[in-house]
Amino acid sequence: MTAQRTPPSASHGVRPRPGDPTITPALVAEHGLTMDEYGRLERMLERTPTFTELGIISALWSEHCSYKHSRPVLKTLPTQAPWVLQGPGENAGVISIGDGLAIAFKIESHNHPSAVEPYQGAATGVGGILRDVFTMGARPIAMLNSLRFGSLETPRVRYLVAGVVKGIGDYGNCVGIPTVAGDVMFDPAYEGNPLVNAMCVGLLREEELIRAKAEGVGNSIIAVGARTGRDGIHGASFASEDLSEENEAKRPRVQVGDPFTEKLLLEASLELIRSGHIVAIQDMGAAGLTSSSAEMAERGDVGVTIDTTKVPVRETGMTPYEILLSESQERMLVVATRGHEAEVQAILAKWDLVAEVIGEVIAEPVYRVTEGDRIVAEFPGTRLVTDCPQYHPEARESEEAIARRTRDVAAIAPKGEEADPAWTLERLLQSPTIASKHWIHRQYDSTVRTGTVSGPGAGDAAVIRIRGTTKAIAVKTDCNGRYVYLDPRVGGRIAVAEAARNVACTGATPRAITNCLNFGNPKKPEVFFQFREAVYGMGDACRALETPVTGGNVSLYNENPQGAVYPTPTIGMVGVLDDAAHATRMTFTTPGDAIVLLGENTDELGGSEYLSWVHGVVAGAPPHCDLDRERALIGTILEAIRAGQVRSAHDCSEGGLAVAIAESCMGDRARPTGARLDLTAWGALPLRALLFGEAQGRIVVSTAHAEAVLAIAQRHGVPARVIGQVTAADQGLTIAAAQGRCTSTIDRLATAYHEAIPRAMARAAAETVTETAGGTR
Amino acid sequence: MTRFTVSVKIVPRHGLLDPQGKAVTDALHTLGFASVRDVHVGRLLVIELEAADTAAAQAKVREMCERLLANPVTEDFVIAEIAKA
Amino acid sequence: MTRFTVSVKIVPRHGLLDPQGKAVTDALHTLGFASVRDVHVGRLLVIELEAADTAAAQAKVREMCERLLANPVTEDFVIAEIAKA
Amino acid sequence: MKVGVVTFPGSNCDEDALLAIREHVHLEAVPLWHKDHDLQGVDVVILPGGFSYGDYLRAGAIARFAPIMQEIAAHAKRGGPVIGICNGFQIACEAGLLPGGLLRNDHLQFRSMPVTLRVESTATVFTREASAGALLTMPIAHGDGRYSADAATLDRLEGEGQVVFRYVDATGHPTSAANPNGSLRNIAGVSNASGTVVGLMPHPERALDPLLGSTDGLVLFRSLLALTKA
Ligand SMILES: Nc1ncnc2c1ncn2[C@@H]1O[C@H](COP(=O)(O)OP(=O)(O)O)[C@@H](O)[C@H]1O
Ligand SMILES: [Mg+2]
Repeated sequence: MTAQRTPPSASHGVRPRPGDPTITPALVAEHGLTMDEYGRLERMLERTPTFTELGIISALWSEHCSYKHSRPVLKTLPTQAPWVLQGPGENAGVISIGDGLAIAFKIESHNHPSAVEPYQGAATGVGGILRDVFTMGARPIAMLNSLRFGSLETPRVRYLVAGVVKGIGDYGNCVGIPTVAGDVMFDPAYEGNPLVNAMCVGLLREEELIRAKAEGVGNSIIAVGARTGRDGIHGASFASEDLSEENEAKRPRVQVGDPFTEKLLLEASLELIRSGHIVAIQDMGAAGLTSSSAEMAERGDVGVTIDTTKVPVRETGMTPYEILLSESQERMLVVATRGHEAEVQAILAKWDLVAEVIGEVIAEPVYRVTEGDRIVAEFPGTRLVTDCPQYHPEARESEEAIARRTRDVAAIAPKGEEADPAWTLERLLQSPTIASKHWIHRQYDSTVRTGTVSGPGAGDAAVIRIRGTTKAIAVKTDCNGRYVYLDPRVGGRIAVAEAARNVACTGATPRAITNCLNFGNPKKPEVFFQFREAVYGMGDACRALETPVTGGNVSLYNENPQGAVYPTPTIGMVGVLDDAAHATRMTFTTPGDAIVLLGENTDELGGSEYLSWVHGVVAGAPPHCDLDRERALIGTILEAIRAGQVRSAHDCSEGGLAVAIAESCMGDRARPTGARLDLTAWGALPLRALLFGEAQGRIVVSTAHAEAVLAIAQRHGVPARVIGQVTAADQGLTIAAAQGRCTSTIDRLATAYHEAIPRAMARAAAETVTETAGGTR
Repeated sequence: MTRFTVSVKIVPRHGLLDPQGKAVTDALHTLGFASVRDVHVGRLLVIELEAADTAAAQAKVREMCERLLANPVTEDFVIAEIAKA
Repeated sequence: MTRFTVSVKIVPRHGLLDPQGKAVTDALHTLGFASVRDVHVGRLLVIELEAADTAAAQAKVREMCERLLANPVTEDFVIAEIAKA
Repeated sequence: MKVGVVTFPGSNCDEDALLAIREHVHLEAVPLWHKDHDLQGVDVVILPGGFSYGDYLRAGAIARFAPIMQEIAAHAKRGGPVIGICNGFQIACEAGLLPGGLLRNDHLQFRSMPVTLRVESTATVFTREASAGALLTMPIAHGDGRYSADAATLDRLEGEGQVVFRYVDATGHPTSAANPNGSLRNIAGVSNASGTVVGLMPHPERALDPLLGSTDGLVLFRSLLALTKA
């Protein structure tokens, strides 16, 4: 404690609440504030804070709200383009897609809550990101999810997978938003600390865009939606700590989601925004009422006053501290034009929801909380959130990462079985990271809203048509954390490049990204190094591909007792197709079509799924990522698709060329084809690098007009070659290479690919009953 | 070994949001059952098992609840009834 | 008026498949609880209400079950317990 | 002719149903609000999919008490056409407009996928333009779709031609592998005795546009056009 402190009652009329704990160093530490930070708080107030004030600041200065470790690095990301209507800083980013229409989108993590309670943790993650999008005035039209788990061989992981998937499905299905795409990877690095990132995409008319900016002195602040209970108090600070055993005891009470209320809130909010009675609206997300009110005040540069006795509560005897920090779900904060409160309440009542005036926008530049007549918290100024400490942590690459990256992986001897490359291919297709995610997404309603042109598993990205136009958007999440771990800068680039390539393979021009930066403890130099370099890498790619960053989320302290998870900057990419009829899928359709490879095969095995899954080795330099070439490749595929010359397009990612070809043959199990490939042109490459290496910048295309595709590629300066032909399924898959041959039946490949995850999860069904008492779904 | 029938009640943990209970309460009010104060919706499990005696049956079922049947984070359980079958 | 807590068990109508019961049985076996013969899973409703006396509370809850809480086509209900709160 | 689509709290396919009627069969379609007692003079009622009242307690259990349901029951009693899709089917069963009930899928999971249906009866208002035995592909998306009734009821339904759709495989056989939820006798849709009320779990309104992969749902809505001519 600093020396010259004035008792709170001496100034400002702020008095400690009877019954509240007194501030001690231990209490400060429990709130996750350092003594330096506490000193800053005292200087800001010019007195000792009250317990309520300590709680408020502990939430606002948590990483989750303040970005105190990450902001300077994030500032380096490109955020502008002519089509960007709203960049970072709002509930969600917004881009124009022409015709007066815009897309709002954002991704967010719910990693820690999902580790503790997978079903509710994932469900409430979906709820939160939905609110971020519809509070921009956008109607949600699609959901995505990006998941990382430990090895599917362990029962706990299977339990997590079952619960997370059911939680995501139940919530989105009930609200009626199709879940259309995502990505899932399994690696022991995520054991104990799964990543659950949810993305929402919404559609709005440009003029309906609304921002979460409190304005207009005298306007009313209204709490809307569900009542406030004692759920998840201090979730924001909790999300900013390691998930270690000591913290287990601090576990906040889990938040329970109510998608039914969310659906009502969605309809009511959109009606409210269109009514013209409100000037701002924001989700009460992490740190609930505290962060939503402080952020809205800061954006509008106005003061606010809130009376906690006016907040509709679910439980009796709640203190201001609890009401301010509760993370009860399905709540919103609205600023209504003075005199229009009754209209706001009427709209909410139509949807059977409550709306109570709890405060006011004031001219005086303060953030004030009262409990009836008693002032329980008061901060000077309007910059509570950004007036936080900023850190520039030390960054140093870990010796282990360097050692792994520089290991000569070519020296790893093939296993005996690999003499038959078909063995290796089938084995890779069974890797849960590569295998079909059908077991997951068949639990997601992907067709509600009748807009899904290409749903989960059908193409490299999902395609959603935009009604009333010929347009469609394509969306996808991606990130290979293993690459980022081995080389953060390259890995960051690849995450963006792969997401862009996936979107382009459907025929959409990549337009912008949102991102969710899942990293470990930033106070560790090796983690901060990963963070900084990965963000730089993302920035490189976003600039090169003209896909600016419109928002995102930082999730730090993703650690388990073994250390940090792989650095995982998940990218959520949005692209636009001018003509939905061009939407292209990944599977071969027509025997006789030529198979063209766009891009070049290389001798790069580093960081591959092959090394990890077949040899248990995570090492080597991840593949090169030449952004100019990626850009040219995207130009090529888009031109070829728009010219009507492409029957299918699928990028090469985990598992390399052989896996991409196999997926194109039997990804659609109901309509399989075969293929005959000749790769003898790459006689100099080791067979396993040719088949399973993960060289970037490659797309497998099937076409009836190979010459036309080759000509387009040549114009863009992209290497391209006919490598084979689509055949009937009963012809199987044959790949001839200079150093060997790979032949298999489509049935064997399909069994390996489609049944790996269902088989593993059948074990989960016999281990866990992920039913919750409340759930009837 | 004797055959026992053990009933277990599993209910949402007190203080957690119980949206289902709330929906049922509201529906009952709409139907005119104004005297209803609150409703909680949980699960009832009836387990038939072999055990040496009542105490053993109870101990087994308690273990099942802790390991599998109830979610320790969101639910409370009560072993409500043990009867010889 | 007195406050009562009434528990209602709602179970799948006899003869209909109880997939939850089967799933729980299988899971218990996998976890090594070999002595489990069978499990039935039903819904448990705990209703808090005001009533003049036990008989009135019971009658009210019976009416609720018939009108809303149980589906006569697929479910059976039993009023299991009535306690003064 | 005018078609009404009910919005219950938690309905989420109401908009899809309205668009289906307006854009694909070019009839007038109006939303009906659950709290109203006004059918706005509609000739046909659609109970759309979704999660009315969050599916809490039982799918459809609470929705059947909505004020509008009294009017819909009266409309059905007068012989007015009603179709319940997915959650609408569940509501219609709960309300006693259709026999049987829909229970949790036997595998306990939500299922979203295309299914193949065989038309079992063309003696309903919604299938008269279809041919008996025709195979239709459309999506399902539900967690509680296991059609159940006692054996006597099932026999009666079969005997009276009230089984309207069955889940079948690509060759038209009602195998257990083709049954996505454990429905008894692979029943995907049923009707009342007069064929004026139909319920089905699959979503015909999601199978109207070639861009979305199937137009097989059209026949249900086109069948309504015969009403206009009659
Ligand atoms: N969690 C998920 N939810 C929905 N769809 C998913 C999920 N995971 C993967 N998918 C879908 O499966 C397909 C393959 O995904 P992925 O293996 O990530 O492709 P790629 O390797 O081209 O990035 C895509 O259509 C993707 O949208
Ligand atoms: Mg992938």
